Amino acid sequence: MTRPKRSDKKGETRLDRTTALDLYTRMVRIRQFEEKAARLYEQGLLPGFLHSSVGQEAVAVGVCGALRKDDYITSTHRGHGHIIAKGAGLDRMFAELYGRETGFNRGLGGSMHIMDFELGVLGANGIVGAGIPIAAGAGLSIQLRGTDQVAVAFFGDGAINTGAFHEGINLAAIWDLPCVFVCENNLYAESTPQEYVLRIPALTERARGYGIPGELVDGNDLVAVYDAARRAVERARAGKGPTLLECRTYRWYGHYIGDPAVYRPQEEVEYWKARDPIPRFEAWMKEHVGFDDADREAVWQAVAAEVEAAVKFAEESPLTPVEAALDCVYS
Amino acid sequence: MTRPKRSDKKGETRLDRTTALDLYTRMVRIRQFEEKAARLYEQGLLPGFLHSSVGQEAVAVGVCGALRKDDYITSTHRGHGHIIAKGAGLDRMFAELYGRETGFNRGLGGSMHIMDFELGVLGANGIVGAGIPIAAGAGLSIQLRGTDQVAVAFFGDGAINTGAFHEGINLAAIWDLPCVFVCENNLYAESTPQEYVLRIPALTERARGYGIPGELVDGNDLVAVYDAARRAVERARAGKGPTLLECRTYRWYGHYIGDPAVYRPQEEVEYWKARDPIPRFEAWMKEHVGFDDADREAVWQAVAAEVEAAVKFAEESPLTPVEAALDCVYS
Amino acid sequence: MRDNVLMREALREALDEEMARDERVFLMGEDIADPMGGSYKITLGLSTKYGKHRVRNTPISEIAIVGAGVGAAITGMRPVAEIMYVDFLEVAMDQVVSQAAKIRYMSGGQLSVPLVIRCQGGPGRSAAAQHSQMLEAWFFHVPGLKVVMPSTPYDAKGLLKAAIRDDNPVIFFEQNGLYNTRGPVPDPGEDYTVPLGKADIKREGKDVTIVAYAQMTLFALQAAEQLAKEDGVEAEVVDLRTVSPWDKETVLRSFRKTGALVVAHQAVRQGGVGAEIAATVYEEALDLVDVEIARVGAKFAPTPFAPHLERYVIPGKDEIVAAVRTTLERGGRFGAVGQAAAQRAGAV
Amino acid sequence: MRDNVLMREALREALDEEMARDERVFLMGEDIADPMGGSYKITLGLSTKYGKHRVRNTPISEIAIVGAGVGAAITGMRPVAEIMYVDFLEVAMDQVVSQAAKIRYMSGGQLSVPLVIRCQGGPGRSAAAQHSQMLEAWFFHVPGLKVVMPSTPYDAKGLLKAAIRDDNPVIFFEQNGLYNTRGPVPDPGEDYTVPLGKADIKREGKDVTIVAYAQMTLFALQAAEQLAKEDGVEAEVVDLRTVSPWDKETVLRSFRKTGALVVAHQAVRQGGVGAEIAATVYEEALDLVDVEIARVGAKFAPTPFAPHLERYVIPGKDEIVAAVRTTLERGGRFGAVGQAAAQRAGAV
Ligand SMILES: Cc1ncc(C[n+]2csc(CCOP(=O)(O)OP(=O)(O)O)c2C)c(N)n1
Ligand SMILES: Cc1ncc(C[n+]2csc(CCOP(=O)(O)OP(=O)(O)O)c2C)c(N)n1
Ligand SMILES: [Mg+2]
Ligand SMILES: [Mg+2]
Repeated sequence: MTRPKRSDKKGETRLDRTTALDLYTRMVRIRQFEEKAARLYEQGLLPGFLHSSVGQEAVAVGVCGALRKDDYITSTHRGHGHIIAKGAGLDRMFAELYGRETGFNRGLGGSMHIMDFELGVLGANGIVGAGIPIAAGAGLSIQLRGTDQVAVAFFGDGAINTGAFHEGINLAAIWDLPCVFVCENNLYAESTPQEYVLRIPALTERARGYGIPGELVDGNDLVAVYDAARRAVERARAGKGPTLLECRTYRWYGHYIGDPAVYRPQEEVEYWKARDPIPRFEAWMKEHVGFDDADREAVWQAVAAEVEAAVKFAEESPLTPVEAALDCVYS
Repeated sequence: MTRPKRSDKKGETRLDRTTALDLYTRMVRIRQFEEKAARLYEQGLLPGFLHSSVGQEAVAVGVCGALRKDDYITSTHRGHGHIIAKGAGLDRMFAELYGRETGFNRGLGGSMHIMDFELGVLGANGIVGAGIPIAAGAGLSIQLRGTDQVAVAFFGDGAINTGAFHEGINLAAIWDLPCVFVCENNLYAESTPQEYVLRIPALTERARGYGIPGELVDGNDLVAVYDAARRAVERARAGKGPTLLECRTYRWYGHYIGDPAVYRPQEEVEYWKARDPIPRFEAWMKEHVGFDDADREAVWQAVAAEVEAAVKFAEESPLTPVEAALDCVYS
Repeated sequence: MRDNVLMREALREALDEEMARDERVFLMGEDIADPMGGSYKITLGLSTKYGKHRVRNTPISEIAIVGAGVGAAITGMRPVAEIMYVDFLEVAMDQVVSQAAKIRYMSGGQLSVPLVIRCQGGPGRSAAAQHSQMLEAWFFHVPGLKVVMPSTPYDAKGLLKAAIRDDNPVIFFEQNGLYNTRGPVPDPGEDYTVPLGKADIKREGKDVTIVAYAQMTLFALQAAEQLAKEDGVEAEVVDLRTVSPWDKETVLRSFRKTGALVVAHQAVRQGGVGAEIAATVYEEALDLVDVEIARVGAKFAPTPFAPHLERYVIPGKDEIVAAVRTTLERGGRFGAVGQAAAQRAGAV
Repeated sequence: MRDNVLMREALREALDEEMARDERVFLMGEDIADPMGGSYKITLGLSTKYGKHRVRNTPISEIAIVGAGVGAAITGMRPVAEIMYVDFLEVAMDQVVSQAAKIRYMSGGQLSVPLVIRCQGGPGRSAAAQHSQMLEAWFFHVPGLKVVMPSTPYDAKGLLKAAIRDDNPVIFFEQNGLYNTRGPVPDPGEDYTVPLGKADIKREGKDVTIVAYAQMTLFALQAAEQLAKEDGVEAEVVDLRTVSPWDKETVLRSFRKTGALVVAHQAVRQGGVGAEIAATVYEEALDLVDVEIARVGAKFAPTPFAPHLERYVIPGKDEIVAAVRTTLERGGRFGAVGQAAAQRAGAV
């Protein structure tokens, strides 16, 4: 079996300071949003389940940073990061987690189903793998309408053994659909380590089976993700068909907030926390585009204020009237 | 993209004359069964659909020839050949096609669902791809029971884009199940040529994505199929896990009896008829184990007599009493 | 208006006209492009006319067919996805039920899913257990879906056009046994639709109401003819046309007129749509019920292969006739419609 | 007999005892092995006790989980396949419905499919539309399947053991809201089973029958308590326990005794199991029906996320109480059970 080859083409990056700061801010927004949501959840203020993406910010931001507003994404149960990276306001995000009228989905969807058509967010999804063929369909729609948009599907490593993965990617491959398939490989599906359910060293081996390129990326390296995503997005926009990206990363929390994650060693968690994508990107910025503690402070404080205001907005928002629970069934 | 490599290890075959004659006879039984069934169908004597495997006999026989009676197979809508190759009597086969009490399934199943537990035939199947995870389950059962049986799934090229294919083969791969996955690649799924729905030169590319060996075989060359099947079966029996075999072949009839097959050029049909697996194996036998026209005549006549008797048996068999239509729902 | 148009033709015309009218409409499914033009030839010629981009052959990937339909529908297209047999929707149930049907709702009313899933199937052809199911009761139980099951070429064309224009996901089920039936259909290009959710009285009558849909409507009409001739009974046949949402008002109105009801489908009786219809009529008009509502449905078994067994399990005209006779007899209502008939009913 | 055993424990004991009793029994599913021991910890400890070969973690491959279960079942094993949420059975519907349920039949009675599919789920936890469904009506409509939905730890253990010993495919549905309930269960190792297909009268009463199953049985019992206290009404609660085949005799017997019936489930009302039960009771005992049978079920919508919306869509105790009051009031039967109650009912 061949060893997985990690792409190492950082030299080519075209990240300028403005873009870098923007991407950095998006990561910080995700981090603070997720941490705040976790605290609220632990206090029993948020109903339902909560799946945190802390630790995985570079994947969401690296990929969405390479997208335009009119590009589409489909997401997963662990979708907050993708949606925020795509541009979502934290106020309507929190409002949805609280189940309020002002939430993206008016409280009908909740954390696992956030959608916003304006932002091209076609939906977080509670069914593992289900967003993959839907993204292929969005790609098909783009191709038929003749626009130069791109459709991205995010999914976890757990999704790659679903029928939906197989059928969805093959369809995109044979029709050269403008899609990018992004596997956030955080090494676990719930408690199941990947090597239990896969006999290959890297998922990119599967790309060959569909006749499309696959690229293995360090998912905690924002620059690497951004560059790989740009390549894949450009390829898609140019009508050359889909790409499969595997971004290796790690979720700091358990599968859901409250999961003690007894299935993984503490050292492993520490190992990955030491590879936190945020300070890592700070270091890159310092070296390449200029970034200092004051910059850092400014971003973190601005985001903290945004989070605080957003939670207040959510908490003060009205409950959705019960009639909506019957009115939204049909168009 | 790499060109598909066809395995060419004929030298190693261990086919002796007795075995060869046995395999030859099985091919002739399939051919004559299918031709007779087609005629009966055209006369309106058989209800339902009929999918003929004429032209593909070497795959069924090459694979089943490498199996023991207590090994399992799952089959497809085009399953007569597999089941006959596994040892089925033509009398009960015809009786099932006629929908009679003496059929393998007492007329409750019909052509697309023939099963015989005694022969390890776990079922023809009307749902494309569905037999693949079932064969994996039979392999799991073998592994848990600790016997040295093997479970084989036959499926068409059309099945390889189903979720069931993906999930079933991956499961067998990660658990080292004693399975052999045999794709009868006859170049079409109904009217759809394979290149419409696949971006790879050979299906065996997909084997890599599951971390299992894949082998491309000339499916009209009985010896090649038999040898490849023996290797795969030995591997499975030795506990080394599954293999994916792709056997390139061709169906002479349309998708079903009555399909005018307007979607393929007549020259293509002629090309493949010229590669009929039966005379091809006759030539091999002549060269390697001895075979002459008298041998040929003897086999064809014996089989013709068997077919005639079998049809008579079926036609004279009683209809299944209607109560059976309600009695067989539960055990 | 043409007198004698094949159901197949009517369906093809609907697709053709909607594709011509609205370039967002496109088709995808297994073997639907030319030269095959679909397993049952409904799409024959359309890929030649509109190109292989708008009439797309797919792999055997039902999850992807429906899933891609969902993705295209929520991003501005109006896909018509073909699933070769309704049975194969089992493969794609998540995409149908937990994606297509729920996306509008989960999005808080933001997104629409204007997706038509055309499929065909049904019993009566010795296609055995995996190719004969009538599964409408499942979809009927799923809020967010519409389920359309026409019985005539006219309705088929008008309903398919309406389904394509509808902004919701629609399961459009074409019963195979109807493909070769014929009936009047307006001239091509003469635009008409049949509204979803409205039943149609296919035959007026005063003695008993028969509610049916799809091919069972034809059997109900045949039954009604036989009952008129042999028993002097005038049955009213209500064709639901749309199974979900079903037209409660029309059914109730007819029942209030006739005072006797038979609900007939070829799906398995237990848990079938007939149970909901019967339960609802009891609930809404119990005072008028003086004899049990008869439910005709398949016996509790998968569909067997052998023709005589299939005929035993799956009901048709004869079972409807018997159900009507029993109902009227038990209701003591043959007095009103003829003595000879009552005697005959006694023999049932 | 122990007094106070958790439903979770009772289920685990059933699996443990059957694995100890019969080495053909094995488990597979997502995250069921230790240290996780299942998303809801039902299988905790079993992989440590029986080994990872007999308690197997699978990939997220529901088609393969059910399909491999079918393959193992027809070749001599007795698999218990776990599907994490009943909703995810949508992914595997072909294997459940067109393979597991039909193989015995299609084989002409040759093969048996002793496969148990354990799954859990249901509403009430703000899990939203894709993780809250009650889908029993689908399986109820499929000949060849059995559907078991226990409400107490005692039944859960006895039914699970019976399901594992049954030679047919069984959908064993554990409603999540019951996992932390407690009740009496015989001592471990004291072998007992609860027969499939038999309902249980969980509370005797003379005034009205409430038919329920799974968590709704608990709500029915709470409703009965409230009705006894506030209205002097004695409700009889029939717990179906097995939804398919359902125990018609017990339901009819109870109805014949009380003369009033409420059928309650949390699945969507339209096309739910309640429709079949109600229609059947009308058919079999129309002469005794003097007031409409009440059907309590979810409103016609997917399950919304926000708790107050979910509570609005999904029925519970209050809806049962209201249905009983309306039924008795409309039946003019409060005279028999107290005047004050009748007045209260008027306000409902
Ligand atoms: C079809 C389906 N099966 C099972 C589940 C339950 N489930 C939810 S998340 C999850 C693990 C997903 O793992 P992965 O795809 O790696 O994503 P991660 O949670 O690691 O981000 C599982 C099994 C589901 N939601 N859908
Ligand atoms: C899930 C499913 N989808 C579609 C079909 C309809 N169908 C039956 S056979 C067939 C083509 C199968 O092609 P292939 O697997 O190559 O087998 P072949 O007929 O060539 O032997 C199709 C589409 C089916 N039976 N099951
Ligand atoms: Mg993961
Ligand atoms: Mg083929």
